[in-house]
Amino acid sequence: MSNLEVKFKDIKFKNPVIMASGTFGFGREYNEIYDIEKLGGISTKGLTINKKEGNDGIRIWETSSGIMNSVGLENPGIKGFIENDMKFLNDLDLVTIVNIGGATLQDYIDAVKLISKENVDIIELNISCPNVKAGGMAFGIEKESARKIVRIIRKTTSLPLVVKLSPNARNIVEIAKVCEEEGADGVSLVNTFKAMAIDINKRKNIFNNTYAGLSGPAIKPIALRMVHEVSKAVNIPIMAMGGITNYKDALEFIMAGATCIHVGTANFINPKIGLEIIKGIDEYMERENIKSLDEIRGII
Amino acid sequence: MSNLEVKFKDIKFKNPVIMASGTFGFGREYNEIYDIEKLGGISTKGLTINKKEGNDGIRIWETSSGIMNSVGLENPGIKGFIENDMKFLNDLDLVTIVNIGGATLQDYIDAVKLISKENVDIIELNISCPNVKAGGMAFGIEKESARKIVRIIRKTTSLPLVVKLSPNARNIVEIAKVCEEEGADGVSLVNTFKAMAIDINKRKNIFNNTYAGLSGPAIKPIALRMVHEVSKAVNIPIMAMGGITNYKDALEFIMAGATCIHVGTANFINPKIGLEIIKGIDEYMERENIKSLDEIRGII
Amino acid sequence: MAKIISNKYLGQDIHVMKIEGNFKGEMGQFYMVRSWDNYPVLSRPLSIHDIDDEGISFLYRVVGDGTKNFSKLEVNDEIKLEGPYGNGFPKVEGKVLLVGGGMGVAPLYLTAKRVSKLEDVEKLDVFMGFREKEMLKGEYEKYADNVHINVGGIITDDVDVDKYDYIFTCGPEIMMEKLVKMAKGKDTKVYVSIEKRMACGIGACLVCTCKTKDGNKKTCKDGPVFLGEDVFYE
Amino acid sequence: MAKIISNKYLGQDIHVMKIEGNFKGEMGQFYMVRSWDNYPVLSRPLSIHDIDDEGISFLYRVVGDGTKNFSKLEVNDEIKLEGPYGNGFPKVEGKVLLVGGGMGVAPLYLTAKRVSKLEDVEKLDVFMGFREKEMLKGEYEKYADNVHINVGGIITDDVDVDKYDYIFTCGPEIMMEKLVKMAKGKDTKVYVSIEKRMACGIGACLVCTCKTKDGNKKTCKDGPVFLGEDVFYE
Ligand SMILES: Cc1cc2nc3c(=O)[nH]c(=O)nc-3n(C[C@H](O)[C@H](O)[C@H](O)COP(=O)(O)OP(=O)(O)OC[C@H]3O[C@@H](n4cnc5c(N)ncnc54)[C@H](O)[C@@H]3O)c2cc1C
Ligand SMILES: Cc1cc2nc3c(=O)[nH]c(=O)nc-3n(C[C@H](O)[C@H](O)[C@H](O)COP(=O)(O)OP(=O)(O)OC[C@H]3O[C@@H](n4cnc5c(N)ncnc54)[C@H](O)[C@@H]3O)c2cc1C
Ligand SMILES: Cc1cc2nc3c(=O)[nH]c(=O)nc-3n(C[C@H](O)[C@H](O)[C@H](O)COP(=O)(O)O)c2cc1C
Ligand SMILES: Cc1cc2nc3c(=O)[nH]c(=O)nc-3n(C[C@H](O)[C@H](O)[C@H](O)COP(=O)(O)O)c2cc1C
Ligand code: FES
Ligand code: FES
Repeated sequence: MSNLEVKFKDIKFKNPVIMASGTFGFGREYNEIYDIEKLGGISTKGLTINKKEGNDGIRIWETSSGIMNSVGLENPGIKGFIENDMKFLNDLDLVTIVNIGGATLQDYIDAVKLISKENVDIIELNISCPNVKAGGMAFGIEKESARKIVRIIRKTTSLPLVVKLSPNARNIVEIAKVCEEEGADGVSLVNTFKAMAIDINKRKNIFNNTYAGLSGPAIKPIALRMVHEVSKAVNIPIMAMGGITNYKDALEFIMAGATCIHVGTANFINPKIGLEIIKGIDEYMERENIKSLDEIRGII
Repeated sequence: MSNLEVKFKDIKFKNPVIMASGTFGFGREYNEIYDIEKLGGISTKGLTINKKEGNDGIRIWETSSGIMNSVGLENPGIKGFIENDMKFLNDLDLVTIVNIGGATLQDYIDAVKLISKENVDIIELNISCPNVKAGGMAFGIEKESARKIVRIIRKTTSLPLVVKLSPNARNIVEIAKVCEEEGADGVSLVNTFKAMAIDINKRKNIFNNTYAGLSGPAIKPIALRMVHEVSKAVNIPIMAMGGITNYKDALEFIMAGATCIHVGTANFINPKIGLEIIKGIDEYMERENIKSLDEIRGII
Repeated sequence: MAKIISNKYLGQDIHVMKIEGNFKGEMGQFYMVRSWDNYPVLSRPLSIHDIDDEGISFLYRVVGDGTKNFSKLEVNDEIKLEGPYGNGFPKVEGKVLLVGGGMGVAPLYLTAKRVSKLEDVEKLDVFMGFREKEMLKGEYEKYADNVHINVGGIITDDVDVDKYDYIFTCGPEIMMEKLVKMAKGKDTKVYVSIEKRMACGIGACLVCTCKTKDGNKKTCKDGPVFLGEDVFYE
Repeated sequence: MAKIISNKYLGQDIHVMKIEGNFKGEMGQFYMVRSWDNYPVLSRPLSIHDIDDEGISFLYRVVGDGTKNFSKLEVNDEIKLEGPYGNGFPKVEGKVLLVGGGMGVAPLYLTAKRVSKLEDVEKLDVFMGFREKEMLKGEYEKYADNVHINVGGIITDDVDVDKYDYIFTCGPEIMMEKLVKMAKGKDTKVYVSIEKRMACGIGACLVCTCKTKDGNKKTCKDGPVFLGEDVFYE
């Protein structure tokens, strides 16, 4: 067994493999399938200050090698989460990242305040959800709106703060720089790509919201490029994601500069994918005689 | 046989199926495989004022459902094209679109001037090639540089002018609006997405240029969304492309607002794909009793 | 990874495939199944059709690329399945009717088998509707008191709700909704099995929402079986 | 769409597959082959190994997803192929040597067959290098005057360039480049068969560039066979 430990600022992960927000719930269901303490961490389903019912209509659609989702941040609200799931996560030996969304700046502030009282390892500020009408991604598209929200949230919490970036941003590198300037502890990227599908027989859009978020293997090459560009531009650590389905993908992102990686859509291909990726990285390190992932991080 | 004719401004296409720039050469090779006069049109390999050797190293890499290419605009130069291929294309009954690239504004001007003396149906101004170091995509990323080049090229030629847009633009909708404002006759989108791949065993980037252009089915859902957004924002006609591999994809783009469609990567899956798409659209129109594609264009 | 024991075409685009192994499952539960690596991305939910000492069976109709892929499998080919998932039909007593429309008959075979063995069940009827032609009758007769089949018509027209304490139904929502309406205000309890597009299959991703009187439910985890009167049909 | 007649495993990850039909092709030409719909995106270039009255054969090594897919094909399965593409080896005279390294032996069978029938060929030798063990010797002996095999060593060490007027070679670039160097300044003409990643296979997309003394050449259309001294090796 190689040493897969990574440090994201001061936070220690036993390995760099984290399950991505929205694809892993709060970990309970997958924990019935395997011991999720083997993971580096998990990022919760996006939480908002109040409970949300999410979007109507079709919520998932397959593409050639991806999926589009339009869940629309259905979630139990921060309170519901604290009551029902916080303890379950706190009892587990893994890094807990709480993903926070919102429609207004005030929503975000209230949510972050409330969650900051809990025993949480990292807040992941989701300013990149393409599936909600108000707020969400809107904050993460333009530099100035991103700056404003990160500045305020940075003052609101002393928890480690990671900002989740949108690939739909005008310029993702600039947004990452803004996050760094405003004191974020790291950035995570990418969220889903704004995408579309049409039913030619019904002559209608598939999704009630017309657009939905594309994830999965299809986006990997673009996500990797974005991670590489961002890693060359900022000094804060990066959590990388977008179509990672095996250890090779994970290592590509690490070589492009990521400190750890998130696995989303691939959980739906194989519920135990997290374990396989950890195993794959382990074997690669052994094979290549790599003592620490620091040796290969950002070498491209 | 349904009536598949479409009009792109004043230019009549016998059907909306055009072969995309860079994937179909100048038509000669495919013409040995089938009668390419059955197509609506072809867009030539991107031409520059002078002959170009293109990029060194690996030029193509496969992804889950796409390909990345880094050809780097290898081409015989406008003169070489005029000498060797112009007549071949002029003798064919199909709409000839000449795709023009360049490193500097002057390159573009010279190229457009030279080609404007020929019997060409449409100039496709490629300000979106991600595979050249200077120029190329750089012109198509920011609004102001796009405005400048389109304004000047508009004055340089009286041929119908279509501007090919980059999905890597800060805001593709705004760039499309700029093209309209500056008198372009239409826009074509999307060119390839800037993307990346890493060889984890060699610990090296696959492409000498680090980044390359992603095309194929992987990008379709994003391209479709972009075409839809652009079609809602401008009144000039759209040529749409990005991952079209069958008649259903083609119809999705038409329903999203495209006047005609380009087929690129799919030619590599099946060299006769153009004919199959035409047949599929024909049968769909018959089945659905559609007399003209105008009935379904932009209905979403 | 498991192995195909058999994969037979029954007509009307319907196939039945049997997979070797010691599989668990209750009536009305399902598995997430895939017989490919990369394409399509998602596994396909299939209800348990039968389980015996040799393995598990699925009855499926070819509708798209996933099920087409299943139909090409040959003996000894490999297939991956995760499950059993979902709640399944409740264990009940008294007079029971199973109503299946089209592929909705798939889970009703294991259901008939299991219900017929419940101690306090007095009567078990199975009604099935097919579009083109009768099938599977003999199979279901092994466990049901009475198997009625309707071809090309509307199966609900043949149902007398008052005769039963429980109706379990699976098929088009319009058919299931009809049965729920027919039972409204009566003592008959109707349980419906809902089909929604799924990704995780276990309750983590929230793409399979079923709207009910108690708010959003996860079809994969809280369902696929719901009390008919609780569901808002589409 | 064509049908598989046979698909045999020969060892060392090498398979030979035969496809039914009346196919054309010259020695050294190739086909773009695919036995799948969606994944991978591109077809795979395979040299013609043999052509006879029944069909066409390809000798291939499993290296990735595409060739793995080929290796799973069974008799009567369907496969798509486009071709023949490329220029192929020239028709020559005098004393000819074919040198294959690893999978580079694939095109040399048809080549041996055709060269042996050329009127003015006086002598035909075949030298093949394998990593682990000897194979295919008997096959090639049907057409060659002399078949020499080197296992685990360096096949070029065994070649005496002066003995031949023409050498046709296919295999690792380093091996082919060596032969070109060995023939430098001599009368022996070396023709090499170059492998580059391909997309269209017919000369339209420019992804398969081979750098030569005459500038960029399309490996798929101007090649895959080039005069060895013209090529810049990588
Ligand atoms: C709990 C449950 C149990 C099921 N049991 C059976 C069964 O026993 N036998 C059977 O034939 N079918 C069953 N279905 C439907 C079956 O899952 C779909 O027919 C199948 O997923 C279609 O896949 P495809 O690739 O062939 O079709 P496509 O239409 O190409 O599939 C595209 C996408 O839509 C989804 N999808 C398509 N139709 C349905 C549907 N009706 N329900 C849910 N998702 C769908 C697919 O899973 C896929 O993600 C069940 C569905 C659910 C939810
Ligand atoms: C003209 C020509 C003739 C060939 N003839 C034969 C033959 O007769 N028998 C044989 O076993 N192999 C032959 N090859 C090599 C063969 O095409 C590759 O081994 C095959 O494409 C690998 O595909 P894959 O999906 O299994 O591997 P992967 O490595 O997964 O393929 C990934 C991509 O790289 C390309 N690629 C990988 N290796 C090569 C290679 N060596 N040359 C060109 N492209 C490659 C693939 O086509 C694909 O696009 C030939 C190549 C060329 C160019
Ligand atoms: C069904 C689904 C729900 C998601 N929900 C959220 C969410 O609530 N918050 C968030 O930040 N990202 C959400 N995402 C985005 C993922 O966390 C991830 O950024 C994206 O899917 C790209 O990674 P992948 O390709 O590995 O899936 C969701 C993705 C999917 C597929
Ligand atoms: C090998 C290759 C070469 C290309 N060369 C050009 C080019 O010279 N000029 C241009 O405007 N677009 C070029 N493109 C982009 C295509 O014309 C098209 O915009 C893009 O591939 C998306 O369509 P597709 O997904 O159908 O391939 C090239 C694409 C490929 C794959
Ligand atoms: S399919 Fe994921 S919650 Fe139901
Ligand atoms: S593969 Fe397209 S030019 Fe050679």
